[in-house]
Amino acid sequence: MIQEIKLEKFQGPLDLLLQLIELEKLNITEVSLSQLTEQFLNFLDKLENDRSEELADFLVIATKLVYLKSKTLLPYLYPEEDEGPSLADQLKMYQQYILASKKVNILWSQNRIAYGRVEPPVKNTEFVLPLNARGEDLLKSMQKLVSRLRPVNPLPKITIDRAISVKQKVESIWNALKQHKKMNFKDLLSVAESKTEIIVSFLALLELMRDQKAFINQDSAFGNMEVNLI
Amino acid sequence: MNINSQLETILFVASKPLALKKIVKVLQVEETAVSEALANLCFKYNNQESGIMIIQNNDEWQMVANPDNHEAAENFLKAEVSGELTRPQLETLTVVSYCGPITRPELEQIRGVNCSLILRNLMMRGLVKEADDPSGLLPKYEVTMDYLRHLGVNNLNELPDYDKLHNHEHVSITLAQSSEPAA
Amino acid sequence: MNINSQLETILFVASKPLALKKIVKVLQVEETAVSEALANLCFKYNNQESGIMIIQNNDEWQMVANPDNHEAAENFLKAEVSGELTRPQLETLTVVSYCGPITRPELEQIRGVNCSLILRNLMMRGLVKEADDPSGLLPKYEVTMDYLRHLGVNNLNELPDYDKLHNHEHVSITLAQSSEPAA
Repeated sequence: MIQEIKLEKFQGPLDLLLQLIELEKLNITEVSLSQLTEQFLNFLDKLENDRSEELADFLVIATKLVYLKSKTLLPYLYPEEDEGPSLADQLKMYQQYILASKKVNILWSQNRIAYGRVEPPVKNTEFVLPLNARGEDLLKSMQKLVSRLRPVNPLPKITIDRAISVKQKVESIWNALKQHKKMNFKDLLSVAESKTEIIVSFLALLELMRDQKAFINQDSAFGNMEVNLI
Repeated sequence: MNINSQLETILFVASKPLALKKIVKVLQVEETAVSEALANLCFKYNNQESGIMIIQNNDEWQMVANPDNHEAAENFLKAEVSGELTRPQLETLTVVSYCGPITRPELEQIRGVNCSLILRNLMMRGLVKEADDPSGLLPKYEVTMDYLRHLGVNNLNELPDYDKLHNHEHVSITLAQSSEPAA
Repeated sequence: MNINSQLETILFVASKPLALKKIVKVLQVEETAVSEALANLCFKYNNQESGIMIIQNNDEWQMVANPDNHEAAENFLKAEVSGELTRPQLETLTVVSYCGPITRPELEQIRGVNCSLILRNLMMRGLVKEADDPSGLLPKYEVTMDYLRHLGVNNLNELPDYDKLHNHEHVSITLAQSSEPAA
């Protein structure tokens, strides 16, 4: 990385990707995106500390990157097929709205406001009770409002509290591998308590492969993945 | 600068009679130029097909609705202040009833939407008014006595389930969240 | 009865955005006749020399002053201040401007981030509102007339590159994707 991107300088995963692309002076293609996978994953750990509420959004894009990365690493496993808009397409589109938002901001900041007029109000000569504003209408409306305002279960927080960082997962898989030399990927996942943790485990495994600490055998598509210590 | 256009704009937004001198001062042009522009504007608007008219009273000028359409205009304005409440209006009135006196930011925090137009309408209808509260920096809103009387109650706490709903915990939690940083 | 003239009067006295349906109800004529009259009125007013403009936000209409004359207008009205927009606000407003009415999942699909807080924030600021769309299961969001007035555009389609970004080749596919069950 030539320069460091600061955590507070990007808004979401797509913004981060765009900035990484610009830093590395790359075009938005699947291949260049896959090259950014590791840099992107590095931010996941930082996010976990400071912006944990956004982690889910970043994980969605992280899985797409990991998919791209694995596709470029092992192209023979991915037959050509139409998969709909790619991450590169999504990012290009996002970039266009960012450009447009800068033009919108110019319009907004001009303070070139189209004013409306204010017609002097017509007062009723006597009070008219609206037909639908009786006591029971108020009660129903208030009950509806109160139930709408019911606080959402703080579910996301709990999930994130339990989530394990990629780094931690790398360590735990690495330790387990050192002990057993060979493991079934399914067994590694058996301790996972959430989807997030499954994703994190997969990312961790990719990291171990990247660092040439592990390799994987799989005898058939969707077959067992055997993780081996190198 | 286009005098005709600017004149049209200020007569439109002023919503009241404007003295020629005042127009001259605002537009910062010669009086003759303003008079000419006023004549142009009268020529443009003052015909039977127009929905807007320019009227002159001595040296005062005003943009008004075409009197031929006064029935349509009145029907519209009356419906605004006497018809059924829209769902957002009813909800706003409800919050003011059960949680008032209440400031606009508090009201908006509870409803999650901007309420300025709705409050204006409810005040025009005589359902809501600004509370007499000299201490507060922000105006607080409450329902009017007229409204309460028409509901057949003497006091807010006679509203159905008032005690339960007045300080409902969901409402206070929502209000407490107002200081959260903007996303 | 002259529909053009009556429509002009109603928009003049309304002092706020009017939904097409509401106009139809007030004028008691066919919707097609109102649409035609609205088009006539836009043709009459919407040129640079006019001091008054007709602006449209999806199915809402409002008569406003020409934004080029905002300084003259501010002699008679309290100047509205646009205030700065944060980047997330700006980004969200842009997507809602070009793609609205839009559901939250669709918006999130484009921005790649959760948008519930920012939408609430923009609704309380009166820049975004829920679109009146009883058919949809999910609420759809659109920008408000106040937002259009502050940009000084008569219609969202006057925004730069509107056609390209409104009908973006990937938007429809991306949006179709977002409605699939979560992977």
